[in-house]
Amino acid sequence: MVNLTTKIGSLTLANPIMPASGTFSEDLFEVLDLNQLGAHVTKTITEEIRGGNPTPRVCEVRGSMLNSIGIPSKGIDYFIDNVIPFYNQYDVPLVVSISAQTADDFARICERVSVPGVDAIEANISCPNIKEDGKAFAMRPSTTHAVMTKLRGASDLPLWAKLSPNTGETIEVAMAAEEAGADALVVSNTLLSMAIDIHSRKPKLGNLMGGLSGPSLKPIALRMAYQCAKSVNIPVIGCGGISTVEDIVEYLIAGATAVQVGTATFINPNAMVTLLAELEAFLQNQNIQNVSELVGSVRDEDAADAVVFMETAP
Amino acid sequence: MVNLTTKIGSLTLANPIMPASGTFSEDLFEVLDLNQLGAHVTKTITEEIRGGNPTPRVCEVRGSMLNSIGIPSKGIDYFIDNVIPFYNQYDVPLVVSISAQTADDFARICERVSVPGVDAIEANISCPNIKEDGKAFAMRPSTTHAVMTKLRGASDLPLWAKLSPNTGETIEVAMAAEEAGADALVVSNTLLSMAIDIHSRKPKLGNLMGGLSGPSLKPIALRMAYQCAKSVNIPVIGCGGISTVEDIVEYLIAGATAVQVGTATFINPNAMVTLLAELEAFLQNQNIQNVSELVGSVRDEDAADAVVFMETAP
Amino acid sequence: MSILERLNAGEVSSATGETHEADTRVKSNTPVNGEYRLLVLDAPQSILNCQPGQFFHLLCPVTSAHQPYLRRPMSIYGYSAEKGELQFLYKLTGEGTRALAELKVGDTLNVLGPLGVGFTIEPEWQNLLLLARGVGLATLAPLAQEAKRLGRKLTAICSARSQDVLMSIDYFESMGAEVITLTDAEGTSDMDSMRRVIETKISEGVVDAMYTCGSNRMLKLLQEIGATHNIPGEIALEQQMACGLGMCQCCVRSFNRKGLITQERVCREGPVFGIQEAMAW
Amino acid sequence: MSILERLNAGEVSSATGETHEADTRVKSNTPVNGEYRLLVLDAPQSILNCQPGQFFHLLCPVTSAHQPYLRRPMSIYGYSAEKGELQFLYKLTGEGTRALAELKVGDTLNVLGPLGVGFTIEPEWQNLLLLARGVGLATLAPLAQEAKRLGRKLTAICSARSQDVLMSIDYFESMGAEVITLTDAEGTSDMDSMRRVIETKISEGVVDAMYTCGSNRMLKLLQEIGATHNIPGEIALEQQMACGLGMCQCCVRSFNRKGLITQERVCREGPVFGIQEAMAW
Ligand SMILES: Cc1cc2nc3c(=O)[nH]c(=O)nc-3n(C[C@H](O)[C@H](O)[C@H](O)COP(=O)(O)OP(=O)(O)OC[C@H]3O[C@@H](n4cnc5c(N)ncnc54)[C@H](O)[C@@H]3O)c2cc1C
Ligand SMILES: Cc1cc2nc3c(=O)[nH]c(=O)nc-3n(C[C@H](O)[C@H](O)[C@H](O)COP(=O)(O)OP(=O)(O)OC[C@H]3O[C@@H](n4cnc5c(N)ncnc54)[C@H](O)[C@@H]3O)c2cc1C
Ligand SMILES: Cc1cc2nc3c(=O)[nH]c(=O)nc-3n(C[C@H](O)[C@H](O)[C@H](O)COP(=O)(O)O)c2cc1C
Ligand SMILES: Cc1cc2nc3c(=O)[nH]c(=O)nc-3n(C[C@H](O)[C@H](O)[C@H](O)COP(=O)(O)O)c2cc1C
Ligand code: FES
Ligand code: FES
Repeated sequence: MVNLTTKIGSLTLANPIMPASGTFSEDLFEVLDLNQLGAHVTKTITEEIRGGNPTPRVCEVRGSMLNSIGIPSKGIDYFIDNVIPFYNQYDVPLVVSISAQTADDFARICERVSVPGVDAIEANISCPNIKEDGKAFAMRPSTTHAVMTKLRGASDLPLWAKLSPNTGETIEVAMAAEEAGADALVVSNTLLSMAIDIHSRKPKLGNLMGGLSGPSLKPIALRMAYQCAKSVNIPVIGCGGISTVEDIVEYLIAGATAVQVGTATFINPNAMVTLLAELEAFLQNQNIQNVSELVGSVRDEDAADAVVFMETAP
Repeated sequence: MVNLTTKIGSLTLANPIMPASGTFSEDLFEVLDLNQLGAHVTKTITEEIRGGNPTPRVCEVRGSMLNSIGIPSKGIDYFIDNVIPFYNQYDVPLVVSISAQTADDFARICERVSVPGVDAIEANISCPNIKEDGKAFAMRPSTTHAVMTKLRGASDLPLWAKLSPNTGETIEVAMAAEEAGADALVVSNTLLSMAIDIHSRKPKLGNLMGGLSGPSLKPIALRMAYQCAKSVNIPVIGCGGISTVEDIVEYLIAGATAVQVGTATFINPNAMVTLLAELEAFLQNQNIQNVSELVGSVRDEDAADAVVFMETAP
Repeated sequence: MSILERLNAGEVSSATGETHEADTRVKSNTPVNGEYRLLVLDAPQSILNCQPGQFFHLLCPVTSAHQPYLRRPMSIYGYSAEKGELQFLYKLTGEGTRALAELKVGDTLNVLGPLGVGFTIEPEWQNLLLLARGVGLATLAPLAQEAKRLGRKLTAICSARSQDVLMSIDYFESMGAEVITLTDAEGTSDMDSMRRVIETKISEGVVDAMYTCGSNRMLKLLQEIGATHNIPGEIALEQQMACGLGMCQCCVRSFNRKGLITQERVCREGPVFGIQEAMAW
Repeated sequence: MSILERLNAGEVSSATGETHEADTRVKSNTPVNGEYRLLVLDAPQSILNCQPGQFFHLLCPVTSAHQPYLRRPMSIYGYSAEKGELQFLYKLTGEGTRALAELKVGDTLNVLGPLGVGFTIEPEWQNLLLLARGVGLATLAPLAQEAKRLGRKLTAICSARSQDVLMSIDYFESMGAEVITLTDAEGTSDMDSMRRVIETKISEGVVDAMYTCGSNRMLKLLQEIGATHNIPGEIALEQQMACGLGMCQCCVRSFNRKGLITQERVCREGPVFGIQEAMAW
């Protein structure tokens, strides 16, 4: 039988498939057996209660979607009292995604969610850093380093940094996160995009712009996951556009230790469990005993360093 | 009758539809009446003779493609002797795309192609700047400003800067190009991506990574075109993922004065002429006399500046 | 046992057993009039425990002409566990519904549902009134079936551009409802006429609860009438949806709950809400 | 006149009139054996002025199961201006060919072509020999039709895994060709056996030119035999394609032309090249 066990630093997962933050909630238990997942990853929460962005909050683009949900949040207290206990019914590691608009606020919520029942913290650093010029922490190595250092000081739990594709410095940002003490990287969040209704001439999202997710994002996030795996020594968790088992295998070969499935769950709520079964079947067919054998097995021998680390298409 | 005439600075085009560099060549005359196009845009050329990247040079991703053609070039002399005369048979403005790996080389080819029969120069500044850290000129405002200043000094022809999506500083780069004297911006080039063959475990492109083009790129390039149009006073030419007339109208509403059609021509070689007919029909149906009435007509009144200029999805 | 084996053995499955992703087979897919089509599906029993007002999330087919990506929410127009049948009445709108229209007899359609909270019919609500226009009929139609099953009296006020685009009149009548038709063509569908018709019914004492769906104007009208005459009511609302299950929080609308403005998910807390808490938009 | 009017009046059109994007109708699409299928299309005259060795670029259909994006290049297997017919013999490989396999009688398929440079048959080449294996048959088949039309003698050496997956034998025979079959199962398809068969034919004086397609091993074999016996030959090559028209430069391969290594586009300068200039890969 195939061994799907996956280690993300000190954390051991029964398998490498988990949901992406914001595309998963307690509600999915109605359709899917939540015990099958490698981990549970919650929607990003903030310390304060927040309303989220104006509607419409999603729109469709060819073969993918945009969202500008924002981070509606019932606040940390509600979360600790209601959400953590829900997930603790399951024997699956719980990863809590957090965010804030300044490094200090970020550290505070990090400390507050470091409670029993939480197994790792995912820092959604793709949100605007309002103390600086409003660009997301994850867009620059310096701001990434600063915020991750603060978070590292605020919690002893495994700390994952979720990177953004909205940068020309993927590798520098990845290395900054590692240096500041991140235990893993999640690669990546959504890509800033836009769509306009040609009849009303209004932006299709209430918030004007939003993040691209789904199959269109895959080749971009895969490239980032590959670059990150090549440049850091901590595990990389691939995320972006996964909808088939081939996509998952591609991420693993590129160097990801595990993957997060987001938008695909909206199209097929059973996607994660189906993909898990297909991954097992794929490994069996290929006579691969251990899923970890795939990780980083890309045959890129000929590629010069300069190519691996390039940040633009020539 | 609808007026499709479009002005890009001092250059007047019969209509706003032109090919994107590298997705068009003399060969298309066999399928399509080249006189119908708003302009002819050549594949990027370099001064020296170059071979291009290893094969495979293209691969398919869900609903789009990657390419790492590189810039195979027969050199400037061949170009001047053979290509320019070919296009001069047509009564359509000729735009020559150029590139080089240092700002000085760039300026030299810019000067050398500033010959009669050429109506504008498109600077493909998405190529690696080997004198610096190998990142493309278009990834940073400073390098963009430096190279565009040199180019501006080297030619009196209208000068277009072609931007890259591989940056977190779209607006800063756009403003740098304008300040350095660009007459228009082409937004944008392809986005760095990757695909792996899960059976051979080899990258699907001989060059490891390559640029994403086609429908997947559209929401990203549209967002960039919008941001650029909001932040500069020179015309913006939209480019990325256009395959339907709705796509073109979206770009125009977002603020683009004209558009370039790339990958769609590979799928439907008649695409540009079909789209032109459909654009005319659309304007007629909507009772719009002049295509310029669409330009920048996006109803974004409510959007705060901070949102327009943000560089990450919240 | 491997996951694959457990999946096949049915051991890995829905925890509640209420909501399912299921493949259905197209029995028919025919035009009702210019813009509307009726889709009849052969559906498994597992998804037929439906309530009026609930909806399904449809995975529209992908073709060379139409490439919808997200699922599309559709109210249940008809359901029958006996016949193993599920029906949707849909309006040709864009990519997704046009793709639906391409479905041929025998094709497969993947559906997710039943979803959301449907209409309430309290035991003391013996006389029901529904007010529908356009595609709203699709949402309100199953109320007639339920009213009949529960032995309640139903008045259906159906509004449309003209008599020939009025749908489902026969259906409502076959369910024993009294049908009142109002049309733009005859000048009987404006808000004042509607109000008069409803208030006449109220004065006849045959309105214990009112139901409507979709439109802002009808919402406001029923809110006023309901407040004046102290008659409860419900409205089914629409909002753009991605997941349909409550996960993504894209489908929120504002509600006035005990003086506080709250955001509720149409797919989860709705699509049916109390008429007085719903907010006009 | 507006562009739309000019388009409709046929005034805006191909400058050369040789290559067209055209819609065809599927006449049949049937399995030939486990892996191969034959697609027969009803095609307009405008695209039927074909040469053996040329290809078309097919816009495969998009379905819920298969979503190919780029066109797929396919050699012309058969063409007949009289019958208004175009045929492709294709192997089920991935997304695109699987989508092709879903085409039903009456469906539309958009094709672009004919494209590229086909095989040469010089007037002095009275005796032709072709060496084909697998799907290579598809590319070489129209040579038989052309050889017959020109009154040339043709020897067709067909190689396959076993007799039952050998295709088109009847077709070659009906075109008056002598057919020699070699199979892995019978141990007659190795390079040495092939060489012996070809050299026997050469010694019989019935080989003025040789044609092959695709495989590296067969290329090398014919290069050696051609050099030894001074017999010219041609090979049809394959390479990943995007545009098919010569614009994108993705389909290049290396060639040895007068001692210089050059890069030529398979879609434009090829797909047929001289056997000695082609380079093994
Ligand atoms: C709970 C619920 C029940 C519904 N019941 C019915 C019904 O029974 N019959 C019917 O004809 N229509 C119904 N609708 C509306 C139906 O969902 C839309 O008409 C349909 O999604 C349009 O999709 P499209 O691709 O054809 O149009 P497009 O305009 O191309 O759709 C683009 C996107 O907008 C969304 N969208 C467009 N209109 C609506 C809308 N009114 N509500 C929510 N999302 C929308 C689509 O789902 C899609 O994501 C219902 C909507 C909801 C929320
Ligand atoms: C000039 C020419 C003529 C051909 N004639 C025939 C023919 O008559 N019959 C036949 O069965 N096949 C032929 N082929 C090969 C055929 O094009 C591929 O088998 C087909 O494109 C595979 O597509 P797919 O989506 O099924 O496979 P996938 O592997 O999913 O294709 C992925 C991508 O790779 C490309 N690709 C895969 N294999 C090849 C290949 N061998 N050559 C070029 N591109 C490839 C596809 O076009 C697509 O872009 C020919 C190729 C060329 C270049
Ligand atoms: C509706 C929606 C909401 C999201 N919310 C969050 C969030 O709160 N925090 C976060 O880090 N990422 C969020 N994401 C991003 C996803 O976690 C994921 O990074 C992205 O969607 C790419 O993966 P996918 O293509 O598989 O969806 C959200 C994505 C979507 C579509
Ligand atoms: C095969 C190919 C080759 C390209 N070559 C060039 C090039 O030489 N110079 C350049 O500026 N852009 C080049 N591009 C980018 C296109 O000009 C265009 O910016 C990009 O493809 C996005 O547009 P599209 O989605 O409409 O194709 C190339 C794109 C493709 C697909
Ligand atoms: S549609 Fe996702 S929460 Fe309602
Ligand atoms: S396929 Fe584009 S040049 Fe050959």
